[in-house]
Amino acid sequence: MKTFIISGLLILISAVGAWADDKIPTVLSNKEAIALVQTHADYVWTLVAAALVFFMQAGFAMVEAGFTRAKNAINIMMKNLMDFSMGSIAFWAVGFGLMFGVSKAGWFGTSGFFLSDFTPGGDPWVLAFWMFQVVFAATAATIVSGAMAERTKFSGYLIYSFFISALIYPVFGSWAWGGLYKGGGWLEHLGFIDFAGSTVVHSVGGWAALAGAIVLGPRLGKYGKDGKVRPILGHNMPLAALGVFILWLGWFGFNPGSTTAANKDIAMIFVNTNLAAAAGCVLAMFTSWMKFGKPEVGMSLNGALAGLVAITSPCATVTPMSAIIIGAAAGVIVVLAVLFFDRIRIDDPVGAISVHGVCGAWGTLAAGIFNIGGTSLKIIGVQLLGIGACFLWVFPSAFLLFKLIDVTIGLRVSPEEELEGLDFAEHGGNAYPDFEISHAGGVGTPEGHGFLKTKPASEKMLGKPVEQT
Amino acid sequence: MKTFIISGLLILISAVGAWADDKIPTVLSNKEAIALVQTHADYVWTLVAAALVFFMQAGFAMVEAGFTRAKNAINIMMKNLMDFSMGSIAFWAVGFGLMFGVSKAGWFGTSGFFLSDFTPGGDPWVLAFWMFQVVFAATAATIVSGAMAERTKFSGYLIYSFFISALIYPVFGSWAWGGLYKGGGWLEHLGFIDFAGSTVVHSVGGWAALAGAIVLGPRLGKYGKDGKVRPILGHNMPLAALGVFILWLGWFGFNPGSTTAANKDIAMIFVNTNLAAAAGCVLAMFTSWMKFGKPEVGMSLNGALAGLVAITSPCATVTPMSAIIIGAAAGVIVVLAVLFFDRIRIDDPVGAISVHGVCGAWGTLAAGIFNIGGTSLKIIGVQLLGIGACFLWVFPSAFLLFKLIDVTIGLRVSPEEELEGLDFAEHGGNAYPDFEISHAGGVGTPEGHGFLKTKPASEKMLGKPVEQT
Amino acid sequence: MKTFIISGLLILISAVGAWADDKIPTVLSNKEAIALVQTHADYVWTLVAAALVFFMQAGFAMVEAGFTRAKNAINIMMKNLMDFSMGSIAFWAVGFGLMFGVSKAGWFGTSGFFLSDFTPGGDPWVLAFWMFQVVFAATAATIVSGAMAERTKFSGYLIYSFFISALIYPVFGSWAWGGLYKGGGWLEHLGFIDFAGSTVVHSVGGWAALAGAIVLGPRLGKYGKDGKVRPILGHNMPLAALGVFILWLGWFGFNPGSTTAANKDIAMIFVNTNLAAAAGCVLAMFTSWMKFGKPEVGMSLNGALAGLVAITSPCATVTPMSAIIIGAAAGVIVVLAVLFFDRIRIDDPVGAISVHGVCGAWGTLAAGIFNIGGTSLKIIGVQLLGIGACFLWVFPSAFLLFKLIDVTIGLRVSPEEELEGLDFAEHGGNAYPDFEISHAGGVGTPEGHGFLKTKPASEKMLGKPVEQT
Amino acid sequence: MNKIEAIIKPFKLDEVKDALNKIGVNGMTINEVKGFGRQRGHKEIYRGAEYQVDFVPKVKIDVVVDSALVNEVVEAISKSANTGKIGDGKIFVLPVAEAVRIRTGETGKSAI
Amino acid sequence: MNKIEAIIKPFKLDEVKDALNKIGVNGMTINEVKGFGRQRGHKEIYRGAEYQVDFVPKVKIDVVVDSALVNEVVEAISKSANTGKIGDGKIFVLPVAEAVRIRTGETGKSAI
Amino acid sequence: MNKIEAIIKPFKLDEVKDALNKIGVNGMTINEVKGFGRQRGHKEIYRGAEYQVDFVPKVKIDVVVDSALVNEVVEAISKSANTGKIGDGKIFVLPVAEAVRIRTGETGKSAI
Ligand SMILES: Nc1ncnc2c1ncn2[C@@H]1O[C@H](COP(=O)(O)OP(=O)(O)O)[C@@H](O)[C@H]1O
Ligand SMILES: Nc1ncnc2c1ncn2[C@@H]1O[C@H](COP(=O)(O)OP(=O)(O)O)[C@@H](O)[C@H]1O
Ligand SMILES: Nc1ncnc2c1ncn2[C@@H]1O[C@H](COP(=O)(O)OP(=O)(O)O)[C@@H](O)[C@H]1O
Repeated sequence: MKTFIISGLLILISAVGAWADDKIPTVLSNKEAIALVQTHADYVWTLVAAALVFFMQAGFAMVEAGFTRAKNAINIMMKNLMDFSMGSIAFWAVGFGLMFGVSKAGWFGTSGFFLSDFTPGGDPWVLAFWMFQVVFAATAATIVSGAMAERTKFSGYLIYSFFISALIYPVFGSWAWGGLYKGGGWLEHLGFIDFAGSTVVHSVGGWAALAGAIVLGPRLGKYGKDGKVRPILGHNMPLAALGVFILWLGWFGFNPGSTTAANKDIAMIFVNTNLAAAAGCVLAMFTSWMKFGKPEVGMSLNGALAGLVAITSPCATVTPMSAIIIGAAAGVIVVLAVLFFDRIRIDDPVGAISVHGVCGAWGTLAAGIFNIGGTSLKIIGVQLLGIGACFLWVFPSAFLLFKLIDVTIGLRVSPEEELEGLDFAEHGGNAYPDFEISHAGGVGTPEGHGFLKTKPASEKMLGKPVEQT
Repeated sequence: MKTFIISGLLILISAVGAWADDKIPTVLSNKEAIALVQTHADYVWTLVAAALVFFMQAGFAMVEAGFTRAKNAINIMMKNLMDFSMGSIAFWAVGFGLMFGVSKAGWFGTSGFFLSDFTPGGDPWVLAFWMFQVVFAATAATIVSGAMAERTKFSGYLIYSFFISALIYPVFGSWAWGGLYKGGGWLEHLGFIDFAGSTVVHSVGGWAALAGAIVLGPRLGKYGKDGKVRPILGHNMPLAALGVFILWLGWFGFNPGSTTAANKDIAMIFVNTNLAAAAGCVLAMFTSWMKFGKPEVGMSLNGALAGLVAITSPCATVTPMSAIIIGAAAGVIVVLAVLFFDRIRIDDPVGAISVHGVCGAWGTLAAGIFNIGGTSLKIIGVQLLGIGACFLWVFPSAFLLFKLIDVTIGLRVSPEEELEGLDFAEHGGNAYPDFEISHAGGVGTPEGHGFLKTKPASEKMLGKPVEQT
Repeated sequence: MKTFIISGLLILISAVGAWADDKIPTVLSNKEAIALVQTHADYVWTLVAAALVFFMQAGFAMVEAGFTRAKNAINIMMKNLMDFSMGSIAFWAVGFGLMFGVSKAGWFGTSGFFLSDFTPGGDPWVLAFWMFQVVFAATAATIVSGAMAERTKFSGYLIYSFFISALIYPVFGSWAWGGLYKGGGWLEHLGFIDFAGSTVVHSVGGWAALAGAIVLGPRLGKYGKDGKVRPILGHNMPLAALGVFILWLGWFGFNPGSTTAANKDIAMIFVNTNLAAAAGCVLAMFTSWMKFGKPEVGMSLNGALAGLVAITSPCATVTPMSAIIIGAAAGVIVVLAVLFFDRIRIDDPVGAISVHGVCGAWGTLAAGIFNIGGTSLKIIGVQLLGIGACFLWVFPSAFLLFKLIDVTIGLRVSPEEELEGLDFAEHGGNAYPDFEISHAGGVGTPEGHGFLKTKPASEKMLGKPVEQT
Repeated sequence: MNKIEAIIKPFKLDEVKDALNKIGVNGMTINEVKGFGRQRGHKEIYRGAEYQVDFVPKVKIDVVVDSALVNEVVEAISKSANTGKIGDGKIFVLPVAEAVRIRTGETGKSAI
Repeated sequence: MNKIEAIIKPFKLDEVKDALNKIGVNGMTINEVKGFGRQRGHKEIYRGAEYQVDFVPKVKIDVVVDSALVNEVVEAISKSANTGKIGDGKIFVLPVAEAVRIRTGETGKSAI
Repeated sequence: MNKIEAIIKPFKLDEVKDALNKIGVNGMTINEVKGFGRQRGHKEIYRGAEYQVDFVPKVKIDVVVDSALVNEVVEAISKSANTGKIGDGKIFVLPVAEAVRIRTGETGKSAI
């Protein structure tokens, strides 16, 4: 009888809820307390991961600047700054709601705009979740700037940048990830596997980059007659390498952070992420060695990124051994893809389309093939469907967007401005005023080994291009 | 009888589980264990945040180097290294005790010097707390070096650097934050809100920077007759942008870490920090666009920092929507402030006074105005009091310190040394020996578009200054 | 009656709350749950620390590039990329098993190759642990590349890089750290203290670097007759300083992360790590000031690293005050060591042997001398034994390895390739094509103040060396 | 022999070089220079202050040829470097007393 | 016509340029060079080793003018570039056979 | 007086400088240039595309001496700069009408 009363008491007390030190602890109050500590760990991990993913913005900026010419370095910094800054505002106002809001039909969300799901005093999880998602949205946006570097009009770029974060990325995202919060998309309902976003983030960025590069056309002097390729040298390889190391670091937030929970799963995700990147880097180096006779730095750097992009989707659902295979394949694929896009005269200064678009698709497919729980035609079919759906949504809509910008305010700078360099033409500045800049055989602005002519198509050049095999 | 059975049960059970340590768990032992796990999470979060804040030192170094001339890059690295290294020692020996030691009158602490509060085997929280606080102290110190760049004598700078970390910063800190540990300051007793230090860290640094810039005077050639401004170009914009990205990352430790506890509050702090930075960056860009006709990179970078500084104080006590407004305002304020200080001929090469001093004050005021719990004249009054108290303590004491250094060992290098560059004059080195340096229209050392003359005030120059509007 | 009570209980419990899952919590289930949450915190901390240590790769790359010539910058990026990428694969396949596998005799492990200890669904701790260990292995490997910079054949370097990660590092590691997992080495059984690896990681790297530098011989033109030293200037000091800041950050993962557990011990380790680095930096600066008349940046940067290396072993077992002494001593030692190795004509472009080899040994000894629990001749004896064992295993084996590479595929490039620069010779590239490169008094490739001759030993040079004191 | 110094717009270098090759002149030395003249530099902005950059980047081509060829060379350069816009540059012809090929010690015409 | 080559201290460039403008010479070409002469370079330190940098950074001004103006130009340069300290530099006057303005094809005086 | 312009391989600069010092010539001005001639540049690769760099980095030495010394100077340079390989460079001798030392105003031989 006594016991009854006591236990009843305890239960009642605990029923009252959140334990406080002055209260007598009970089994139930302890259980709640344990859950709360775990929740705190989840917040910390999710937000630390978000910080690491944010830092990838610096990585993208350095890679892109390093792989392009000194005369456009300021413009690249400005684009990357704005991708994240305007993107954050756009995703706060519109994107998040479209991606994670309540979605009846499974095509896009319709609630939670302006972070309206958060009320002071209420559960702040939506804020932690938003923080983690906004850095993903900005990643998709900034991928594109690399492929459009050195010739895009800044004002036009800003318009694009707003729309990819507010519309193009969130809509596809809602199909695959809406269910992570209040939404629910048709693709995830079919069982589409894209743990951290090989398709949702990277392919989206990659296919938008493809559309942008096509609408813009190549940089002056990039291609000669007969499809001859004239390399336009990146001006700072250590900066590019630093960018890749930063991106690699950021991916340790990107992939394991996608658990948005502090649990044991992150261990395998870390290992897979690292091994795929390593394998991609090594294979890309050897591939470049075989194809060009020397281990080439640009390809090796792209190879590490290719491995990272490829493992993004399967990182939580394949074995480390599979991760190595997936990354290694990506390392080979990216080299061939870069050469391929050059051959079809799509000018992508940093290889964004190959790294993010192509390897993103490969990784998504690989998630089906190497699935730790076994694979099946159905699984692979759904993965292919997701890959296709991504291309079919992103490429046309981005293409349309760029065309609209082009015919209205204009997407590309004038040839004079391009020769002069965007830093002066668009920003009235000079990235390296203390350094003597070399014009050897080039134009009236920093030029590397300069291959530009007044008549771009002209065959006259200092650096004779060599037919690729 | 019952009791026997129960205890017997417990014994058996505990005997069973491999997991069981020798102690029999009880509701109370579990409660303690839960508290311990939470404590571990607090340690991890606080120290990870401290690491991120430490990294801001790299950000400051890159921003400052990027915004100044190649001939002074080594000197800037040395100052930033020493701000943190000597500052750590100074804060360990003196500063921490003054700031967080027992404080009877509420004016400064008097215990805990040399980390004497820690005894081996004792509670190590003081160490975790010190680690988090020392990186804040170093931040205040390093802010100043930017405003004093390119003309300060290294030995004089070291003296200053020691005293700001040992004295100026800790004393004000004890007024507002002493109560976070053993102290307790008059300002916090009045209810002054400065969660992460818009005033305590940034304004302190900013007003000391103002004093330094005034005592030093402008760099040779910076100002012509009739207040004409001759820009002295920063030598490396990508480096400056990298610095801003690093600082932004570090702020994700600076603001949310100020909880020094792993809890749910950090989510809103993350979001507010990010949105304010984004808004500041966007608004500064548009402001520069309107004022100068082009979106200028230097101002855009300053804008992001302005937003971050402004949200530092209110980050935990305003809504995300307010954070955007606060950051946006900071983005406009910083542009006007930079132009203002140039107009009154206070030469601040990196804009430290505008970013940290002015926007720090704005953020502290905003914490009162936008307070999530509602505002009042009293709240705003206390905020204004804190802002004023900071200026009235820091500016005079720093001014005095710099004057004393000036009349004793000297604060400024000779004109010859300044023309030659501090890298050679002070450190006997050369930051970029492999690169050809341009003297176009400049002096016998790296000069950007060089506007220096033997007679600084002379009107003759290559770059004709344009009256500012 | 009883039943009533129970059912009553059940009803009440389920009534209590949203938090309740179907299981009825008990004291024991709570204890398990608490242990699980702690485990999650351990995973998060260990892996976040691993990410920070990974980032040290970027730091090494920047320091090394900054301290060498522009003409070799690409080669340095490639070596650092491959140290980590090939190293990751090698450590996955072989190294981890040798280091942490079951070790009967205590000389090396024999199980766990290819991460075979992990089975899907099984305990993933081995993955978290591997992730933390692989970044340590890569650190040891990449230390060496600095000492061998600017003259090593890339293909030969790759072979070396594989073997240090697969063999040299893991074997010694198994002696000291094997017991952290399934192994158990003779050295740890004697009570050898090397908490985070002053010896296991840094001295291993440093002595291998010594072997490499000796086998290679000095760079062309580094030493004149009569042991005169001709400085070959590093081409980018801001990059080198950025690298040091990144390394300092990474060390906040390297040392405290070595707990591989989220507990209170990390606080003192953070503080000690930071104070030792600060003291090392300050003392190295003052030492250079006294010896050369100016505070020299290269030595100051090395000083910070020296302090970090020295505190790596004792970080968990000495007081903060001792940490300052240990770091300060390292700051002096590193300056003298750099001068010493130059005097005996061992050409180490970045000071890797002095920083990692010498200061690693000092730190390991210091762990015995300053041991918080008191010291004894026995303790110091064991420390010295460990230091000696490290040298006796690493130096001969690395020497042999480099000799074997030298006589087979070759370890050093031709003088022509060295003059031309490895970027072109080995990678067919150019790190800075947009910048005019200065050859003042130098060779036909980027050269800084160039001191090279066709006849290296010749006395003719632009920069007249000054006898060192 | 004469030395022809041509100061041209940088992006014209390739064309001028090709034009010279066509008339059989394969040796030349080029140099990055900064020019002042009728063509003005442009305005730039830095952190809110506008300023005028007076100089214009130019490339200077030095080519030494036998006097007989001077007119042809000057012709070739002025044609290929011409855009008709201000700032096209100048060509100066200087007398050269002697030329030596370091490798062989040849002198005079055969040296160039 | 003559070509005047002046090698001056870099920080004197603006003054020399202004002096030339004053006497009506607006066109010139400048170039970063390294000088060796009586003025020595300085000692620097790198990671503990001290070394001597022999060269001194200089700026070279090329200006081609009508022979009638040579003295005036030389005058203007030497006045404006003079500091009286070692290393002020040199002025060399070279004969010029012909000058062409690429844009217009003008030759002789009218070309400069 | 004459101006000797020597275009040499960069890594030969120190030797040439020393050779000139030996015969008492201590003043000179050097300049980084890019050379085109028989010696070709090399092939480089960038992200998979191979390309030819035509120019070769060279250093140009300007030294003005009394006509009496010209042969000796040319001699010294060609000896010290010679490697016998293609690309060793050229030496050109130009007449100089006048020389001025800015610091002192000295003219003629005494100025150099
Ligand atoms: N008198 C001169 N001496 C040497 N160089 C000159 C002279 N005048 C012009 N130049 C060079 O020629 C370049 C072009 O001259 P400029 O007057 O701008 O246009 P244009 O060639 O159409 O006359 C200048 O930038 C400068 O480098
Ligand atoms: N004989 C020479 N030929 C070419 N340039 C010279 C000659 N002598 C000196 N110079 C240049 O003039 C500069 C100044 O000469 P220097 O002897 O140092 O001082 P000063 O001008 O007072 O005589 C040198 O740095 C060099 O660039
Ligand atoms: N006609 C010329 N005018 C000016 N410079 C020349 C001329 N011919 C060659 N040069 C310079 O001399 C350098 C060497 O000439 P090159 O033909 O390559 O080899 P070599 O010196 O053995 O004849 C070239 O790189 C170029 O800088």
